[in-house]
Amino acid sequence: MIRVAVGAGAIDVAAEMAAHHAGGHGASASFVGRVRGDGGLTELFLEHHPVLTPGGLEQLAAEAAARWKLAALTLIHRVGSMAPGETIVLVLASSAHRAEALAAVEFLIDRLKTDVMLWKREAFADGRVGWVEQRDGDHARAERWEQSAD
Amino acid sequence: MIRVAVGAGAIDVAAEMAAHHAGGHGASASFVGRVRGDGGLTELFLEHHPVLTPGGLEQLAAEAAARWKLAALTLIHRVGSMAPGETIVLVLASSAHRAEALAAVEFLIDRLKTDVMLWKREAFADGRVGWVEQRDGDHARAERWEQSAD
Amino acid sequence: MALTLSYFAWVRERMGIADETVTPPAGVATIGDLIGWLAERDEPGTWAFSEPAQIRAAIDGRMAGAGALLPARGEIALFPPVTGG
Amino acid sequence: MALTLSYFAWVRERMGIADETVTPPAGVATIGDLIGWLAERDEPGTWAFSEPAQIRAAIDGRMAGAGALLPARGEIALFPPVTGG
Repeated sequence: MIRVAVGAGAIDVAAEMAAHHAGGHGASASFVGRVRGDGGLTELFLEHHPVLTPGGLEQLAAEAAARWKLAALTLIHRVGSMAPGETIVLVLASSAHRAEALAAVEFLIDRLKTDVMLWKREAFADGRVGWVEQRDGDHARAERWEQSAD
Repeated sequence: MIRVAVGAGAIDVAAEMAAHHAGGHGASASFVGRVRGDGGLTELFLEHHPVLTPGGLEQLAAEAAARWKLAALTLIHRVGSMAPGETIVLVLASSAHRAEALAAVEFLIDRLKTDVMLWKREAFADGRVGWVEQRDGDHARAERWEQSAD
Repeated sequence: MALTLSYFAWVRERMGIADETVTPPAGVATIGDLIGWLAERDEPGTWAFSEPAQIRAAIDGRMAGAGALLPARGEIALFPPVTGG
Repeated sequence: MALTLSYFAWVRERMGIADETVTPPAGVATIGDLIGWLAERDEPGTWAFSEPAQIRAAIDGRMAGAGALLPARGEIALFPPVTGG
Protein backbone atom coordinates (compact mmCIF):
# COMPACT_ATOMS: atom_id res chain seq x y z
CA MET A 1 0.00 0.00 0.00
CA ILE A 2 1.90 3.04 -1.29
CA ARG A 3 0.60 6.57 -0.78
CA VAL A 4 2.43 9.49 -2.44
CA ALA A 5 1.19 13.08 -2.43
CA VAL A 6 2.48 16.55 -3.34
CA GLY A 7 0.50 19.66 -2.51
CA ALA A 8 0.43 23.23 -1.22
CA GLY A 9 -1.89 22.46 1.70
CA ALA A 10 -0.67 21.81 5.26
CA ILE A 11 0.28 18.17 5.93
CA ASP A 12 -1.97 16.63 8.60
CA VAL A 13 0.71 14.53 10.30
CA ALA A 14 -1.61 13.02 12.93
CA ALA A 15 -4.20 11.94 10.35
CA GLU A 16 -1.56 10.46 8.03
CA MET A 17 0.06 8.60 10.93
CA ALA A 18 -3.29 7.25 12.11
CA ALA A 19 -4.18 5.99 8.62
CA HIS A 20 -0.75 4.43 8.11
CA HIS A 21 -0.57 2.90 11.61
CA ALA A 22 -4.06 1.41 11.31
CA GLY A 23 -2.39 -1.54 9.59
CA GLY A 24 -0.94 -2.62 12.95
CA HIS A 25 2.30 -3.73 11.27
CA GLY A 26 5.15 -5.14 13.36
CA ALA A 27 7.41 -2.14 12.82
CA SER A 28 6.65 1.44 11.74
CA ALA A 29 9.28 4.11 11.29
CA SER A 30 8.68 7.75 10.47
CA PHE A 31 10.39 11.01 9.65
CA VAL A 32 8.88 14.49 9.86
CA GLY A 33 10.83 17.43 8.43
CA ARG A 34 9.81 20.95 9.41
CA VAL A 35 10.77 24.51 8.45
CA ARG A 36 13.46 25.84 10.80
CA GLY A 37 13.45 29.51 11.76
CA ASP A 38 17.27 29.62 11.82
CA GLY A 39 18.86 33.03 11.25
CA GLY A 40 15.56 34.88 11.32
CA LEU A 41 13.93 32.89 8.49
CA THR A 42 10.35 34.02 8.00
CA GLU A 43 9.27 32.11 4.89
CA LEU A 44 10.36 29.01 3.03
CA PHE A 45 9.10 28.75 -0.54
CA LEU A 46 9.42 25.37 -2.22
CA GLU A 47 9.17 25.46 -6.01
CA HIS A 48 8.18 22.28 -7.83
CA HIS A 49 7.63 20.94 -11.33
CA PRO A 50 3.99 19.91 -11.87
CA VAL A 51 4.95 16.63 -13.55
CA LEU A 52 8.52 15.82 -12.55
CA THR A 53 8.08 16.39 -8.81
CA PRO A 54 5.23 13.91 -8.24
CA GLY A 55 6.86 11.57 -10.76
CA GLY A 56 10.14 11.65 -8.87
CA LEU A 57 8.44 10.92 -5.55
CA GLU A 58 6.52 8.01 -7.05
CA GLN A 59 9.72 6.63 -8.52
CA LEU A 60 11.53 6.88 -5.17
CA ALA A 61 8.64 5.15 -3.39
CA ALA A 62 8.66 2.34 -5.97
CA GLU A 63 12.42 1.99 -5.55
CA ALA A 64 12.07 1.66 -1.77
CA ALA A 65 9.26 -0.87 -2.17
CA ALA A 66 11.43 -2.93 -4.52
CA ARG A 67 14.40 -2.77 -2.18
CA TRP A 68 12.74 -3.68 1.12
CA LYS A 69 9.73 -5.77 2.06
CA LEU A 70 7.33 -3.03 3.11
CA ALA A 71 3.77 -3.46 4.33
CA ALA A 72 2.94 0.22 3.81
CA LEU A 73 4.68 3.36 2.61
CA THR A 74 3.56 7.01 2.86
CA LEU A 75 5.49 9.85 1.25
CA ILE A 76 4.01 13.34 1.40
CA HIS A 77 5.72 16.54 0.35
CA ARG A 78 4.47 20.05 0.73
CA VAL A 79 5.27 22.73 -1.86
CA GLY A 80 4.71 26.49 -2.00
CA SER A 81 5.02 28.95 0.86
CA MET A 82 5.60 27.77 4.45
CA ALA A 83 6.30 29.38 7.84
CA PRO A 84 8.77 28.15 10.50
CA GLY A 85 7.49 25.08 12.38
CA GLU A 86 5.30 23.89 9.48
CA THR A 87 5.83 20.38 8.11
CA ILE A 88 7.64 20.13 4.75
CA VAL A 89 7.87 16.37 4.40
CA LEU A 90 6.46 13.24 6.00
CA VAL A 91 7.85 9.74 5.41
CA LEU A 92 6.23 6.65 6.95
CA ALA A 93 7.30 3.05 6.33
CA SER A 94 6.02 -0.16 7.91
CA SER A 95 7.30 -3.70 7.72
CA ALA A 96 7.20 -6.91 9.74
CA HIS A 97 10.67 -6.28 11.19
CA ARG A 98 12.40 -3.08 12.23
CA ALA A 99 15.43 -3.09 9.94
CA GLU A 100 13.38 -2.70 6.75
CA ALA A 101 11.16 0.13 8.01
CA LEU A 102 14.11 2.10 9.44
CA ALA A 103 16.25 1.68 6.33
CA ALA A 104 13.40 2.65 3.97
CA VAL A 105 12.69 5.89 5.86
CA GLU A 106 16.35 6.88 5.90
CA PHE A 107 16.77 6.00 2.21
CA LEU A 108 13.72 8.05 1.22
CA ILE A 109 14.64 11.17 3.15
CA ASP A 110 18.25 11.05 1.92
CA ARG A 111 17.27 10.58 -1.72
CA LEU A 112 14.51 13.20 -1.55
CA LYS A 113 17.21 15.81 -1.03
CA THR A 114 19.00 15.05 -4.27
CA ASP A 115 16.65 13.19 -6.60
CA VAL A 116 13.36 15.07 -6.56
CA MET A 117 12.65 18.29 -8.47
CA LEU A 118 12.28 20.77 -5.62
CA TRP A 119 13.98 24.11 -5.09
CA LYS A 120 14.04 26.02 -1.80
CA ARG A 121 13.89 29.82 -1.56
CA GLU A 122 14.37 31.41 1.85
CA ALA A 123 13.18 34.84 3.04
CA PHE A 124 14.52 36.43 6.23
CA ALA A 125 13.28 39.08 8.65
CA ASP A 126 15.99 41.51 7.48
CA GLY A 127 14.69 41.40 3.91
CA ARG A 128 17.20 38.97 2.41
CA VAL A 129 15.73 36.48 -0.07
CA GLY A 130 17.71 33.74 -1.76
CA TRP A 131 17.67 30.31 -3.36
CA VAL A 132 19.30 27.57 -1.28
CA GLU A 133 22.40 26.03 -2.82
CA GLN A 134 22.93 22.29 -2.98
CA ARG A 135 24.92 20.92 -0.05
CA ASP A 136 27.75 18.45 -0.55
CA GLY A 137 26.66 16.59 2.58
CA ASP A 138 23.29 15.77 1.00
CA HIS A 139 24.99 14.12 -1.93
CA ALA A 140 27.35 12.16 0.29
CA ARG A 141 24.38 10.79 2.26
CA ALA A 142 22.34 9.99 -0.84
CA GLU A 143 25.26 8.21 -2.47
CA ARG A 144 25.64 5.80 0.44
CA TRP A 145 22.62 3.99 -1.00
CA GLU A 146 24.42 3.36 -4.29
CA GLN A 147 27.32 1.57 -2.66
CA SER A 148 25.62 -0.69 -0.13
CA ALA A 149 23.33 -3.60 -0.83
CA ASP A 150 20.87 -2.31 1.73
CA MET B 1 13.42 17.22 27.17
CA ILE B 2 13.67 13.49 27.88
CA ARG B 3 10.59 11.40 28.65
CA VAL B 4 11.03 7.74 29.66
CA ALA B 5 8.19 5.50 30.82
CA VAL B 6 7.59 1.81 31.52
CA GLY B 7 4.12 0.49 32.26
CA ALA B 8 1.50 -2.18 31.74
CA GLY B 9 -1.08 0.18 30.20
CA ALA B 10 -1.59 0.58 26.45
CA ILE B 11 0.74 3.14 24.84
CA ASP B 12 -1.21 6.06 23.36
CA VAL B 13 0.95 6.56 20.27
CA ALA B 14 -1.05 9.49 18.87
CA ALA B 15 -0.99 11.41 22.17
CA GLU B 16 2.75 10.80 22.69
CA MET B 17 3.48 11.87 19.10
CA ALA B 18 1.39 15.01 19.47
CA ALA B 19 3.14 15.99 22.71
CA HIS B 20 6.59 15.27 21.26
CA HIS B 21 5.87 16.98 17.92
CA ALA B 22 4.47 20.08 19.62
CA GLY B 23 8.05 21.30 19.87
CA GLY B 24 8.04 21.92 16.09
CA HIS B 25 11.65 20.77 15.80
CA GLY B 26 13.38 20.67 12.42
CA ALA B 27 13.50 16.88 12.27
CA SER B 28 11.53 14.21 14.13
CA ALA B 29 12.07 10.48 13.69
CA SER B 30 10.04 7.71 15.27
CA PHE B 31 9.81 3.98 15.65
CA VAL B 32 6.74 2.00 16.74
CA GLY B 33 7.13 -1.71 17.51
CA ARG B 34 4.01 -3.86 17.72
CA VAL B 35 3.17 -7.45 18.66
CA ARG B 36 3.15 -9.67 15.55
CA GLY B 37 0.66 -12.53 15.34
CA ASP B 38 3.17 -14.73 13.47
CA GLY B 39 2.67 -18.48 13.75
CA GLY B 40 -0.64 -18.17 15.57
CA LEU B 41 0.71 -16.06 18.46
CA THR B 42 -2.15 -15.07 20.77
CA GLU B 43 -0.32 -13.38 23.66
CA LEU B 44 3.03 -11.75 24.26
CA PHE B 45 4.01 -11.38 27.90
CA LEU B 46 6.89 -9.05 28.66
CA GLU B 47 8.49 -9.55 32.06
CA HIS B 48 10.46 -6.69 33.60
CA HIS B 49 12.51 -5.81 36.67
CA PRO B 50 10.83 -3.04 38.69
CA VAL B 51 14.10 -1.16 39.17
CA LEU B 52 16.53 -2.33 36.47
CA THR B 53 14.11 -1.99 33.54
CA PRO B 54 13.27 1.71 34.02
CA GLY B 55 16.88 2.33 35.04
CA GLY B 56 18.17 0.73 31.87
CA LEU B 57 15.82 2.78 29.69
CA GLU B 58 16.85 5.98 31.43
CA GLN B 59 20.50 5.11 30.95
CA LEU B 60 19.97 4.41 27.24
CA ALA B 61 18.11 7.70 26.82
CA ALA B 62 20.92 9.58 28.57
CA GLU B 63 23.47 7.84 26.35
CA ALA B 64 21.59 8.90 23.20
CA ALA B 65 21.27 12.47 24.48
CA ALA B 66 25.02 12.59 25.16
CA ARG B 67 25.82 11.16 21.74
CA TRP B 68 23.61 13.34 19.54
CA LYS B 69 22.27 16.86 19.86
CA LEU B 70 18.61 16.11 20.53
CA ALA B 71 15.85 18.65 21.14
CA ALA B 72 13.49 16.00 22.54
CA LEU B 73 13.52 12.28 23.26
CA THR B 74 10.62 9.98 24.15
CA LEU B 75 11.13 6.32 25.06
CA ILE B 76 8.13 4.32 26.21
CA HIS B 77 8.03 0.58 26.79
CA ARG B 78 5.04 -1.53 27.62
CA VAL B 79 5.36 -4.55 29.90
CA GLY B 80 2.97 -7.34 30.90
CA SER B 81 0.45 -9.08 28.67
CA MET B 82 -0.22 -7.88 25.11
CA ALA B 83 -2.26 -9.05 22.10
CA PRO B 84 -1.17 -9.00 18.42
CA GLY B 85 -1.25 -5.50 16.93
CA GLU B 86 -0.71 -3.77 20.28
CA THR B 87 2.25 -1.40 20.66
CA ILE B 88 5.23 -2.72 22.64
CA VAL B 89 7.63 0.15 22.24
CA LEU B 90 7.65 3.75 21.04
CA VAL B 91 10.81 5.76 20.33
CA LEU B 92 10.68 9.42 19.28
CA ALA B 93 13.69 11.68 18.73
CA SER B 94 13.84 15.25 17.48
CA SER B 95 16.75 17.41 16.47
CA ALA B 96 17.49 20.41 14.27
CA HIS B 97 18.80 18.20 11.45
CA ARG B 98 17.71 14.79 10.23
CA ALA B 99 20.88 12.74 10.75
CA GLU B 100 20.80 13.06 14.55
CA ALA B 101 17.12 12.18 14.97
CA LEU B 102 17.34 9.17 12.64
CA ALA B 103 20.53 7.83 14.23
CA ALA B 104 19.19 8.25 17.77
CA VAL B 105 16.01 6.30 17.01
CA GLU B 106 17.94 3.46 15.37
CA PHE B 107 20.48 3.36 18.22
CA LEU B 108 17.75 3.23 20.86
CA ILE B 109 15.71 0.46 19.26
CA ASP B 110 18.83 -1.63 18.58
CA ARG B 111 20.19 -1.26 22.09
CA LEU B 112 16.77 -1.86 23.71
CA LYS B 113 16.92 -5.40 22.38
CA THR B 114 20.11 -6.27 24.20
CA ASP B 115 20.68 -3.81 27.04
CA VAL B 116 17.37 -3.49 28.87
CA MET B 117 16.02 -6.02 31.38
CA LEU B 118 13.03 -7.40 29.51
CA TRP B 119 12.09 -10.99 28.76
CA LYS B 120 9.49 -12.09 26.21
CA ARG B 121 7.20 -15.06 26.68
CA GLU B 122 5.01 -16.12 23.76
CA ALA B 123 1.73 -18.07 23.85
CA PHE B 124 0.25 -19.64 20.70
CA ALA B 125 -3.24 -20.74 19.63
CA ASP B 126 -2.15 -24.41 19.74
CA GLY B 127 -1.28 -24.14 23.45
CA ARG B 128 2.50 -23.77 23.15
CA VAL B 129 4.06 -21.30 25.59
CA GLY B 130 7.73 -20.43 25.69
CA TRP B 131 10.35 -17.83 26.52
CA VAL B 132 11.98 -16.19 23.51
CA GLU B 133 15.70 -16.88 23.14
CA GLN B 134 18.20 -14.15 22.39
CA ARG B 135 18.90 -13.68 18.70
CA ASP B 136 22.44 -13.31 17.38
CA GLY B 137 21.21 -10.71 14.89
CA ASP B 138 20.11 -8.41 17.70
CA HIS B 139 23.60 -8.45 19.17
CA ALA B 140 25.20 -7.82 15.81
CA ARG B 141 22.97 -4.75 15.28
CA ALA B 142 23.53 -3.44 18.82
CA GLU B 143 27.30 -3.86 18.53
CA ARG B 144 27.48 -1.67 15.43
CA TRP B 145 27.12 1.27 17.83
CA GLU B 146 30.28 0.29 19.70
CA GLN B 147 32.43 0.41 16.59
CA SER B 148 31.31 3.59 14.88
CA ALA B 149 31.69 7.12 16.12
CA ASP B 150 28.07 7.83 15.25
CA MET C 1 12.12 22.52 -34.42
CA ALA C 2 9.56 24.06 -31.98
CA LEU C 3 10.48 23.54 -28.37
CA THR C 4 8.69 24.59 -25.20
CA LEU C 5 11.26 25.75 -22.66
CA SER C 6 10.27 25.86 -18.98
CA TYR C 7 12.40 27.53 -16.32
CA PHE C 8 12.53 26.90 -12.58
CA ALA C 9 13.85 28.57 -9.40
CA TRP C 10 16.51 31.23 -10.06
CA VAL C 11 16.67 30.33 -13.76
CA ARG C 12 12.98 31.33 -13.98
CA GLU C 13 13.57 34.49 -11.95
CA ARG C 14 16.53 35.60 -14.10
CA MET C 15 14.70 34.85 -17.35
CA GLY C 16 11.69 36.80 -16.08
CA ILE C 17 9.31 34.18 -17.53
CA ALA C 18 8.24 30.65 -16.56
CA ASP C 19 8.11 29.25 -20.11
CA GLU C 20 8.32 30.14 -23.77
CA THR C 21 8.22 28.47 -27.17
CA VAL C 22 11.37 28.79 -29.29
CA THR C 23 12.75 27.68 -32.64
CA PRO C 24 16.53 27.57 -32.18
CA PRO C 25 18.76 28.30 -35.21
CA ALA C 26 20.39 25.52 -37.24
CA GLY C 27 23.40 24.04 -35.45
CA VAL C 28 21.72 23.97 -32.02
CA ALA C 29 21.51 20.19 -31.69
CA THR C 30 22.12 19.35 -28.04
CA ILE C 31 21.12 20.55 -24.55
CA GLY C 32 24.59 22.12 -24.29
CA ASP C 33 24.08 23.97 -27.60
CA LEU C 34 20.68 25.21 -26.42
CA ILE C 35 22.13 26.59 -23.18
CA GLY C 36 24.93 28.27 -25.12
CA TRP C 37 22.45 29.83 -27.56
CA LEU C 38 20.19 31.12 -24.74
CA ALA C 39 23.23 32.62 -22.96
CA GLU C 40 24.00 34.70 -26.07
CA ARG C 41 20.44 35.48 -27.15
CA ASP C 42 19.63 38.34 -24.75
CA GLU C 43 20.50 39.87 -21.36
CA PRO C 44 18.21 37.67 -19.23
CA GLY C 45 19.66 34.64 -21.02
CA THR C 46 23.21 35.74 -20.24
CA TRP C 47 22.31 36.21 -16.58
CA ALA C 48 20.58 32.81 -16.33
CA PHE C 49 22.84 30.65 -18.48
CA SER C 50 26.39 32.04 -18.46
CA GLU C 51 27.47 29.29 -16.02
CA PRO C 52 26.34 26.10 -17.80
CA ALA C 53 27.79 23.91 -15.02
CA GLN C 54 25.02 25.25 -12.74
CA ILE C 55 22.23 24.19 -15.12
CA ARG C 56 20.36 20.86 -15.15
CA ALA C 57 17.93 19.83 -17.89
CA ALA C 58 15.08 17.43 -18.53
CA ILE C 59 13.62 16.49 -21.91
CA ASP C 60 9.93 15.59 -21.70
CA GLY C 61 10.29 14.74 -18.03
CA ARG C 62 13.54 12.78 -18.17
CA MET C 63 16.85 14.13 -16.94
CA ALA C 64 19.22 14.84 -19.83
CA GLY C 65 22.94 15.68 -19.88
CA ALA C 66 24.63 18.48 -21.88
CA GLY C 67 25.30 16.10 -24.76
CA ALA C 68 21.69 14.91 -25.11
CA LEU C 69 20.17 15.55 -28.52
CA LEU C 70 17.20 17.92 -28.69
CA PRO C 71 13.96 16.39 -29.98
CA ALA C 72 12.10 17.88 -32.98
CA ARG C 73 9.38 18.97 -30.55
CA GLY C 74 8.77 18.63 -26.82
CA GLU C 75 9.32 20.27 -23.44
CA ILE C 76 12.80 21.15 -22.22
CA ALA C 77 12.96 22.03 -18.53
CA LEU C 78 16.00 24.06 -17.42
CA PHE C 79 16.78 24.54 -13.73
CA PRO C 80 19.48 24.73 -11.06
CA PRO C 81 20.51 21.67 -9.00
CA VAL C 82 17.63 20.56 -6.78
CA THR C 83 17.56 21.42 -3.07
CA GLY C 84 14.35 19.78 -1.90
CA GLY C 85 13.27 17.53 0.90
CA MET D 1 25.60 -12.94 54.89
CA ALA D 2 21.85 -12.44 54.21
CA LEU D 3 21.06 -11.98 50.55
CA THR D 4 17.75 -11.38 48.80
CA LEU D 5 17.68 -13.39 45.57
CA SER D 6 15.18 -12.39 42.85
CA TYR D 7 14.46 -14.55 39.82
CA PHE D 8 13.12 -13.56 36.41
CA ALA D 9 11.59 -15.18 33.30
CA TRP D 10 12.25 -18.94 33.07
CA VAL D 11 14.61 -18.84 36.05
CA ARG D 12 11.65 -17.64 38.15
CA GLU D 13 9.34 -20.25 36.61
CA ARG D 14 11.79 -23.09 37.26
CA MET D 15 12.48 -21.95 40.83
CA GLY D 16 8.73 -21.68 41.45
CA ILE D 17 9.23 -18.44 43.41
CA ALA D 18 10.01 -14.81 42.50
CA ASP D 19 12.38 -14.12 45.40
CA GLU D 20 13.75 -15.50 48.65
CA THR D 21 16.23 -14.57 51.38
CA VAL D 22 19.20 -16.90 51.79
CA THR D 23 22.34 -17.24 53.87
CA PRO D 24 24.78 -19.20 51.67
CA PRO D 25 27.33 -21.49 53.36
CA ALA D 26 30.94 -20.45 53.91
CA GLY D 27 32.98 -20.68 50.73
CA VAL D 28 30.26 -19.16 48.51
CA ALA D 29 32.06 -15.91 47.72
CA THR D 30 31.20 -15.01 44.11
CA ILE D 31 28.19 -14.93 41.76
CA GLY D 32 29.59 -18.11 40.17
CA ASP D 33 29.78 -19.81 43.57
CA LEU D 34 26.20 -18.74 44.35
CA ILE D 35 24.88 -20.22 41.08
CA GLY D 36 26.80 -23.47 41.74
CA TRP D 37 25.38 -23.69 45.27
CA LEU D 38 21.79 -23.07 44.07
CA ALA D 39 22.19 -25.73 41.35
CA GLU D 40 23.05 -28.32 44.03
CA ARG D 41 20.69 -27.13 46.78
CA ASP D 42 17.41 -28.65 45.50
CA GLU D 43 15.56 -29.88 42.41
CA PRO D 44 14.21 -26.48 41.25
CA GLY D 45 17.73 -25.10 41.65
CA THR D 46 19.17 -27.87 39.51
CA TRP D 47 16.56 -27.20 36.81
CA ALA D 48 17.15 -23.44 36.84
CA PHE D 49 20.92 -23.24 37.33
CA SER D 50 22.56 -26.35 35.84
CA GLU D 51 23.67 -24.33 32.78
CA PRO D 52 25.49 -21.36 34.34
CA ALA D 53 26.38 -19.97 30.89
CA GLN D 54 22.67 -19.17 30.43
CA ILE D 55 22.48 -17.11 33.63
CA ARG D 56 23.04 -13.37 34.00
CA ALA D 57 23.24 -11.59 37.34
CA ALA D 58 22.93 -8.12 38.85
CA ILE D 59 24.05 -7.05 42.32
CA ASP D 60 21.92 -4.21 43.72
CA GLY D 61 20.90 -3.18 40.23
CA ARG D 62 24.28 -3.42 38.51
CA MET D 63 25.22 -6.18 36.10
CA ALA D 64 27.83 -8.51 37.61
CA GLY D 65 29.94 -11.30 36.08
CA ALA D 66 30.47 -14.80 37.47
CA GLY D 67 33.62 -13.65 39.27
CA ALA D 68 31.98 -10.70 41.06
CA LEU D 69 32.20 -10.90 44.85
CA LEU D 70 28.92 -11.18 46.76
CA PRO D 71 28.15 -8.31 49.14
CA ALA D 72 27.48 -8.93 52.85
CA ARG D 73 23.88 -7.97 52.21
CA GLY D 74 21.87 -6.79 49.22
CA GLU D 75 19.73 -7.95 46.27
CA ILE D 76 21.07 -10.42 43.74
CA ALA D 77 18.93 -10.69 40.57
CA LEU D 78 19.37 -13.89 38.53
CA PHE D 79 17.88 -14.18 35.05
CA PRO D 80 18.36 -15.44 31.46
CA PRO D 81 19.78 -13.20 28.68
CA VAL D 82 17.36 -10.35 27.93
CA THR D 83 15.06 -10.47 24.88
CA GLY D 84 13.20 -7.17 25.14
CA GLY D 85 12.37 -4.29 22.88
